[in-house]
Amino acid sequence: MTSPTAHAEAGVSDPSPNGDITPLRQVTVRFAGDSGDGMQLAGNRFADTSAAFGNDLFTLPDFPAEIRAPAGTLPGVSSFQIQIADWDISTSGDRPDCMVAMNPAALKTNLMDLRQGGTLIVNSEAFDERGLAKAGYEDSPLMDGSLNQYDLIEIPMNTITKEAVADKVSGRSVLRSRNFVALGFLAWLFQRPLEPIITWTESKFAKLPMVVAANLAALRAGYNFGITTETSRSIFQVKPASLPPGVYTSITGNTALAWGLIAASYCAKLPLYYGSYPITPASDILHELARHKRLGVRTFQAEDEIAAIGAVIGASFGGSLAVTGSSGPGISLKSEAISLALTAELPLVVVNVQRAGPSTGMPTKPEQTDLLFSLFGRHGESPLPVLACATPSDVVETTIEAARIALKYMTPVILLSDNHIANGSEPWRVPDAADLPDISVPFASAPNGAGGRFLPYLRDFNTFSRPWAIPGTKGLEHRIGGLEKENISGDISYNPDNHQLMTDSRAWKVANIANDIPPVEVHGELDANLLVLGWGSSKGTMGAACRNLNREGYKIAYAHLRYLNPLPANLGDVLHSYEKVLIPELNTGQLRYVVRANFLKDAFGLNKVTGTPFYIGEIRDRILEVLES
Amino acid sequence: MTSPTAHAEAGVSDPSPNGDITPLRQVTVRFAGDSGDGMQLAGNRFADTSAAFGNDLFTLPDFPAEIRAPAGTLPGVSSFQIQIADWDISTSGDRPDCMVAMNPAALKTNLMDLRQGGTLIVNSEAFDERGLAKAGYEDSPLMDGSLNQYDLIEIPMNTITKEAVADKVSGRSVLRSRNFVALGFLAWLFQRPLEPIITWTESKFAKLPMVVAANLAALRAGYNFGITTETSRSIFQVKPASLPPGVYTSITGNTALAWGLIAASYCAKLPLYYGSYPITPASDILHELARHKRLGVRTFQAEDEIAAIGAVIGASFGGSLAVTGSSGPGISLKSEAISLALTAELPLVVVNVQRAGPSTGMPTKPEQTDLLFSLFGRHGESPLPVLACATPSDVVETTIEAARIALKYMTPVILLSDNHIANGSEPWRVPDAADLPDISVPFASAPNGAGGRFLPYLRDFNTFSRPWAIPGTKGLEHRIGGLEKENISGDISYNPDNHQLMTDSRAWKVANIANDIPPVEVHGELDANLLVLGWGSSKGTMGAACRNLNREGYKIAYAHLRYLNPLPANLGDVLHSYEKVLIPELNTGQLRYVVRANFLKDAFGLNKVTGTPFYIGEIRDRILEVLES
Amino acid sequence: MSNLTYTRSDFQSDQEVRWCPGCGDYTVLASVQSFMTQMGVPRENIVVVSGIGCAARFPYYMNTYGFHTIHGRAPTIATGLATSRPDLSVWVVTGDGDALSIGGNHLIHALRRNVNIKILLFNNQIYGLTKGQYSPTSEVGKRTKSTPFGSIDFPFNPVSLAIGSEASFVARTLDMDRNHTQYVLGEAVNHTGSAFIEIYQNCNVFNDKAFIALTGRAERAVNRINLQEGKPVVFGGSGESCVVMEDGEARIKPTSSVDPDQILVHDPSRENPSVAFSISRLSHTPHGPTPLGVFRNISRPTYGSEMQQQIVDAQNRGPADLDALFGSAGTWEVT
Amino acid sequence: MSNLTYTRSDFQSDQEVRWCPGCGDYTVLASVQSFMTQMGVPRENIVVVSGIGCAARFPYYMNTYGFHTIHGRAPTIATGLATSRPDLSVWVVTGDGDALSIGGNHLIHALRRNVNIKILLFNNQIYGLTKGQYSPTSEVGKRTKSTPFGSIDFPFNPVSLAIGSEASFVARTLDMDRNHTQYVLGEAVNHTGSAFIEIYQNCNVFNDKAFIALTGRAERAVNRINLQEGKPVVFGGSGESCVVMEDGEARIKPTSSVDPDQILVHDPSRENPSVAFSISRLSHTPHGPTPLGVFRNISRPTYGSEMQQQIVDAQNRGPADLDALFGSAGTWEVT
Ligand SMILES: Cc1ncc(C[n+]2csc(CCOP(=O)(O)OP(=O)(O)O)c2C)c(N)n1
Ligand SMILES: Cc1ncc(C[n+]2csc(CCOP(=O)(O)OP(=O)(O)O)c2C)c(N)n1
Ligand code: SF4
Ligand code: SF4
Ligand SMILES: [Mg+2]
Ligand SMILES: [Mg+2]
Repeated sequence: MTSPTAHAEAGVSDPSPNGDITPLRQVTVRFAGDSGDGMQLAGNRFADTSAAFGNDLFTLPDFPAEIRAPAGTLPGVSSFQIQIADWDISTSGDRPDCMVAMNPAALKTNLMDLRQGGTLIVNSEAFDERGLAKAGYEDSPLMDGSLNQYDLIEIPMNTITKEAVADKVSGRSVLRSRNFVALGFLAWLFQRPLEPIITWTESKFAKLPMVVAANLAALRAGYNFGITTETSRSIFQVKPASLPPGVYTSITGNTALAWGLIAASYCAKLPLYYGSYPITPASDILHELARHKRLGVRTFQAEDEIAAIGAVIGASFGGSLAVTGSSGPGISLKSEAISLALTAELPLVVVNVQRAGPSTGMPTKPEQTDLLFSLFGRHGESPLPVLACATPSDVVETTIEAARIALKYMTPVILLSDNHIANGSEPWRVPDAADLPDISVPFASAPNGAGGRFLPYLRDFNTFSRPWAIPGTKGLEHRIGGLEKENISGDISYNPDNHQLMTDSRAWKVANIANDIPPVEVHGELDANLLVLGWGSSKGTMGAACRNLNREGYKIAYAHLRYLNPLPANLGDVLHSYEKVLIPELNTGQLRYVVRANFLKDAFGLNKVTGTPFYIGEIRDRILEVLES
Repeated sequence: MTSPTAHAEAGVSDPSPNGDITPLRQVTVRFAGDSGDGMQLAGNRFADTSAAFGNDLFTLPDFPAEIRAPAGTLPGVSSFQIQIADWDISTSGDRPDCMVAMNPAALKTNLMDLRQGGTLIVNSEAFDERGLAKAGYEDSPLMDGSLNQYDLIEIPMNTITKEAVADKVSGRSVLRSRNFVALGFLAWLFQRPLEPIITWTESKFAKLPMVVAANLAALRAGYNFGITTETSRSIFQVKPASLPPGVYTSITGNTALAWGLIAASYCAKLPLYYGSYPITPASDILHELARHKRLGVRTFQAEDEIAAIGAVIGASFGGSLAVTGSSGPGISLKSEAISLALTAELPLVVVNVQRAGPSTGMPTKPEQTDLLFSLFGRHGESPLPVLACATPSDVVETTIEAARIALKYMTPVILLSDNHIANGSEPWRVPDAADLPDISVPFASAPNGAGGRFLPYLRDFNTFSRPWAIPGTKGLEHRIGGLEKENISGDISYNPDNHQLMTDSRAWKVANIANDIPPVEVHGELDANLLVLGWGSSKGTMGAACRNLNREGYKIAYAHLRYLNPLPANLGDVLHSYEKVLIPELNTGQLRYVVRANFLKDAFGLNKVTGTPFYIGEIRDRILEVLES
Repeated sequence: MSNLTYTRSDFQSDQEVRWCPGCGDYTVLASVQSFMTQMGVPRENIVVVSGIGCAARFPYYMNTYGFHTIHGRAPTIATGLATSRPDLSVWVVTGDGDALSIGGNHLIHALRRNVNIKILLFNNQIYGLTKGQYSPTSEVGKRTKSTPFGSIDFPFNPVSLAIGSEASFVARTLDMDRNHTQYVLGEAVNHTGSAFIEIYQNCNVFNDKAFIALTGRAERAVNRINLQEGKPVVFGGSGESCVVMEDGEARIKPTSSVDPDQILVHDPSRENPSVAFSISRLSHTPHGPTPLGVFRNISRPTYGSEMQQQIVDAQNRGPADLDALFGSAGTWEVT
Repeated sequence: MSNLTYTRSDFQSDQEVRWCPGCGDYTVLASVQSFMTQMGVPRENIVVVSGIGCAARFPYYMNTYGFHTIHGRAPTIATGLATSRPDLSVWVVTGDGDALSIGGNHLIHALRRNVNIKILLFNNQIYGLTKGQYSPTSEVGKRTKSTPFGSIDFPFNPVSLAIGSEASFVARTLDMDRNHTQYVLGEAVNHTGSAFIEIYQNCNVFNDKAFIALTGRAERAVNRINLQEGKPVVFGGSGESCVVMEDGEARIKPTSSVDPDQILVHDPSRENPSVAFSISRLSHTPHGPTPLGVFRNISRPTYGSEMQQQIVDAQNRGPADLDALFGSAGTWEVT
């Protein structure tokens, strides 16, 4: 998502404390509260109404890693961040400009991210002795002056909620609508339309009219609290963005991956078979696909990751568009079977939603540490194509592309995503199904050898693919397997020259895909000294940092890789045409290693492994450092 | 094994057809026959008597890949090659100078390797109609002139055997001793002493005196056949080698690995626990270790490779020297668990006896294709040390070294071998156990934290290792696991900075081992333009090729890597001090990739993936090509 | 399909069969090939999937579709194939190491799911291909290359394990007995769902005569307990022995010592697997009287048909298309 | 060791326990901690090994040695530990997904080998940690995130599976019933070898009330079949129901309708597992009368002690050292 015009994407002008309306190009808001406080709901509604209003946006939830920690404790805090803008963005923002903290624990775990002078909205009634103790505060931060550097808004949300819903619900569920109070207040503060929220609430809780009534009463109470008590406060305004015209929907990376697979199955005219074993953060792909049996999707929750890939190799042999998905620990287990698919030359997409490793690591945190593992994580000479998604809105297209390559070249393809893409969401311009590419390939239907013999390893002249002959096709009965096969006939062969030939053929088949993918595109100031090169989920942040600097007059070019193997055919030339190359990645320098090995071109790195995405500022600072070096 | 003086290691002067004694520096002999013909036995006896005679030697068996193919067929052929020399060699030779073919199938599958003019000994009576048909010969090659270019010796082995054993055994077992006839003839041809063969036979078949008698009668009959019928023929003489003084034994790589592990356990003063699941070509390590319960070795044949490594991780946690071994497909399955051991920081040796891949590949053929897989075959940032054995006689030392690093640095270590090393054998100078290095490390015995707390991730200042506190130690009760751990305390931590710190610490710990290993040594002409760099089993061939060329006046330097991660500290400087670098490896260029990525130094490659080791001639030719380029 | 006329050679591929001479695998291959000529399924609809091992070479010799996969994973590949292509007849050929050691988990899951695959487990109580290590069905104390002092682990009883895994069809047969093998295959094919067939197979190279109690001329008559549906379980050359349920477990008695009404009448179709399980305990490693035949054969929905049914049901609830999917989470328009 | 005096807090680590409030795991933790105060094993000799899952967090909360490993593999790690260190008391804590889905193979092999480990399987019939997918013990038709139209696979009965895997000790208990849990733990510890204990554990977040038939005030009296060694199996508030072996299988009858002699007298020590297996079939997913207690408890050599014994035997045959090993294949001297 490149913006035609360059804007300042980081920082936001200070909201004036007693002005009228503060116009902003973009703003980042975070909702933080206990897991039971409904922060995901509030955040998502805020996103929806902003989308309907016409902003571009990007959201990112942060769930607690713990199971379901006791209410009010630090590990129980859940949050949801959203950036809204009047132009085309691709990140959930650096530091929030505005934050909601529903209790002391939420404040404690999130405050360090709020930018200086930012707006802080708290439920003042949650800062009682018990709440403070659970969060480990000795004194109330609302009293001790420690929040002086922020624009603090205290709202007695419990009271407001109770009053608003008094005649609608009773007992313990009274306070459940507190998140709607917060949401209402934010809707006022940012001048968001209530209509989309109301419609959603009515349909979501259609079967529970009391809940609808309570929530909407709370919503309005929050909105009115803004109008009545904060009249002197400046309110914020982020104008609609001028996105390319079209129909949009809000999509997370995991949903996009599931939809991308369904779309690929449509484009390939093949039934989709998805085999998986649940694992964070890939499980939601399985969940989403399992819902779409009407679209003919078969999902198989296997006993483990090996069984999952085994099943999809079987489905591929049988003629399905076969896909398995997992994350690091599970992908490790698939290594041996990927190698089988590779030598059996069967099409397969292997989705890896990367998370922080090694071993179990930090399952809910993103990292880009599986690049070298994707390239080299199999015994023997076993090259295969690797693609990486960049943002939620890019996932559908990248997924279709992965499937296209798998089918056309009869090979397993690794498709990388990560925790950040998987759970982040942004508007996605919905294509017409009819406009999607045709990626179908024909099955073999007749013998291809002398005397009516079928030769399963007689390769296509252009693609070097072997024919895909599926069981049920009369006359094409044949056997394949993991032992080395004789070229053309596919019979077992221990012949030395044949093994060399087959190894070379498999390598060449994959390398040749470089001629079937677009060259890497360079953006920004093409005649710069420095090229910033990225891959995967750092795209949004990297692009924003570079565009800002371009606007400020710095000469920087930047490019982003969707194809990690083979690399685009022009990449070597591009890299060598810049004096300096900087590669920001959430690992210790894996793409840098690949670039050095492939092109003997040195590169600067910006590497971090903290389980958090890049901030625009981090990339900006490093670029400036490299420029000066 | 570097030779102090340089000799011509390839080629052998033509044996003159009717001279008396042809002196040779080295000679390569191959025994080929049906799996049932006892070729391995004959080859091994020939090796033993040569060793006793004082030659240096290297042997390599080649078993049929097939189960036990029908007698007399091509897939049923088994062979055994041996090179003997009067100086220090490390290969089983290129093309044989002398070959025994017990039947037409053996001739057909082996003849192409025999050098022009070489000596070919056949059992003429096996070339009957049935035998020829099974091997797919239309006419007998003994008759049709196709063997004219060789020095053919036809021996009616069936008759000789029958006559020799007539009074000793009867029925179907009569012909069993044929291999001793062939062996006896070769003993005459190469003037080997019969004594070691006789002693061995007597002890091996001690319980079957008839078998001893029959075999020895056949042996003498073969020897006498040479004396009586071939009086005019020149016999060969390879003088004893001047090896460093000491006690020698003949050892295969797999046996050496098993013994190396037992030695490491002795040097570490820890019990050895070996968990494995059978797989070609690693199974023999398990078999050998299972015999040595008297030395306290525990072996565990697990249900699969995951269980095998799981068990040894458990044993490591409990304080054993823990080792697992497998080959490509099985190593793939261990990836997830290796990652656990890495983050739990437990010592472990993971042996990978490489074989041709991908997938099942060619299980009985060697390849060096698992280098990048060893370096990068795990999700997340998961660096670990990688060492490679070079020749059977180098294995014990390399194995002890792998264990030393694992224990000292509390890390899994990958130890690479391959099919060629595993089954090849050569003389190994036996050390005194008392002279072996002490590699023991102390267990933690007392709390290391304030207030008597035990801190499992409080690192040693020098090695960055954490303490190894084993269950049963009072007061050190602690918990470890695969989730990211807080530095020092080892508690679970999702803290971003901590994850960065721990990732860096793990990386630094491994990188720092470079200061604890010897620098790479350069041999040959140090001021040359070209450095030939190798690793693993290509050492012998590479060294031989380089030494020959040095002797011929070519300026070449050469070096060999035992440590693949971390690389020796001086390697970058060494590489950059040569204009050209050539890396021969049995893969498509994996060390070359590593060298380029690490040092931005280009290198020429000599790569082959045929499931066969390098020939000296291949390396020689490529060196000359590179020199001229 | 019943007018298919095949001969055995139609099921023989052009590959030379390469087991050791005398291996029991040859006989099973012949039995399966003969059986398939009668099975009524077109050759092109048959797929044989195997793992790794001597037995796992099987698909190469069958002129059907075939897939020689990786060690232990054949049931998973067959599961994906059978559930994505319910029109196929999917067979798994596996060994005692392949199925019960590395592949044990996939086996028990395929059985509990009742995937429509026919599993032929060639049990030779040894690892053949890797040249003779003990397997999870080898008897305690077995001396092999990896256990020179004798193995120390108690073996599985594959039939008990399958029954404990909720298998809907469980049988056992013998390599040498072609008729019995073909009878069992017939029952397996008539059964809808997963069928587990243990085949005692002689490895004459690494574990010769492991089943001599059932194949030896002298022994076999006394030791083969032939299970036949609806028939009292009597055995021995002249029916001199029988099986009764006593004190909650199947026991062998002299036929003459029991009231004929007491003799167990074999009923593999019992929903409750208790009796089938108990029968499986009459032998462990087969050195004495050993039951052969179909232990259990009940009907239960198959995984593949249920998967298919959910799709059909969903589609019957109304049409769906990609455009509708893309719009399903709510959309807005930018003009 | 009997003079060890521990209190529960000696077994509590300094880590805050972080399961969902109300989770059954808390109760089991308390039961185990209390039990261990009486076990007579020094704390430093106890190791708790777990895989991944909610239950698998267990070791962090125990002030013993602990190892939180990877998903499904705890039995393998425990096997290596227990067989290399027979002096330790090794415990495995696992879930229904961890032990029966990804880890099924290791479980059944650890059981057949009779490794001296105590396995606590927290069966909540759901994947808790990954937030609510169905598991291999979930009932057919279960609607979860991954099965919005209902699951279609037939679940395992963990007790049947364990018995089919040749387990020497098999028991079942309930999270809520601390006394029963501790009784079962006691039996397990007195048993030498592997002990398999299924613990029905309520996941109040993703699968609440799965065991209501056994925990509900109204239901529990009627449904808990309490197995007690040497006692006739009668149950129900006033013993109104009983179990008899009939027609080869365990069946429930009104106590009043049967001759008291006919009532099954529970004997977990029977070598033949048929009756234990049959008892396990009285319930599948526990929605009605369900047996609790020790199903099977026989003695068989443990893998670890046999491994140790082979070493001792070998060493008794004479001394060995490294120099002898190096010389064992014959040597020659070069001077
Ligand atoms: C992952 C992996 N581990 C180990 C092997 C080696 N291997 C091949 S077959 C086999 C066991 C064979 O035994 P079984 O399944 O009983 O078959 P059989 O040869 O006896 O027919 C083993 C261990 C392998 N090919 N792949
Ligand atoms: C190799 C691997 N695959 C998948 C996962 C994700 N995962 C963690 S726990 C779990 C299942 C948990 O279920 P269960 O064992 O029943 O434990 P519970 O949480 O219910 O106690 C899964 C699928 C993982 N951590 N590692
Ligand atoms: S090793 Fe045994 S099972 Fe394998 S082919 Fe030979 S006889 Fe048959
Ligand atoms: S998810 Fe379920 S099993 Fe896990 S801690 Fe929460 S209640 Fe317990
Ligand atoms: Mg076998
Ligand atoms: Mg569970």
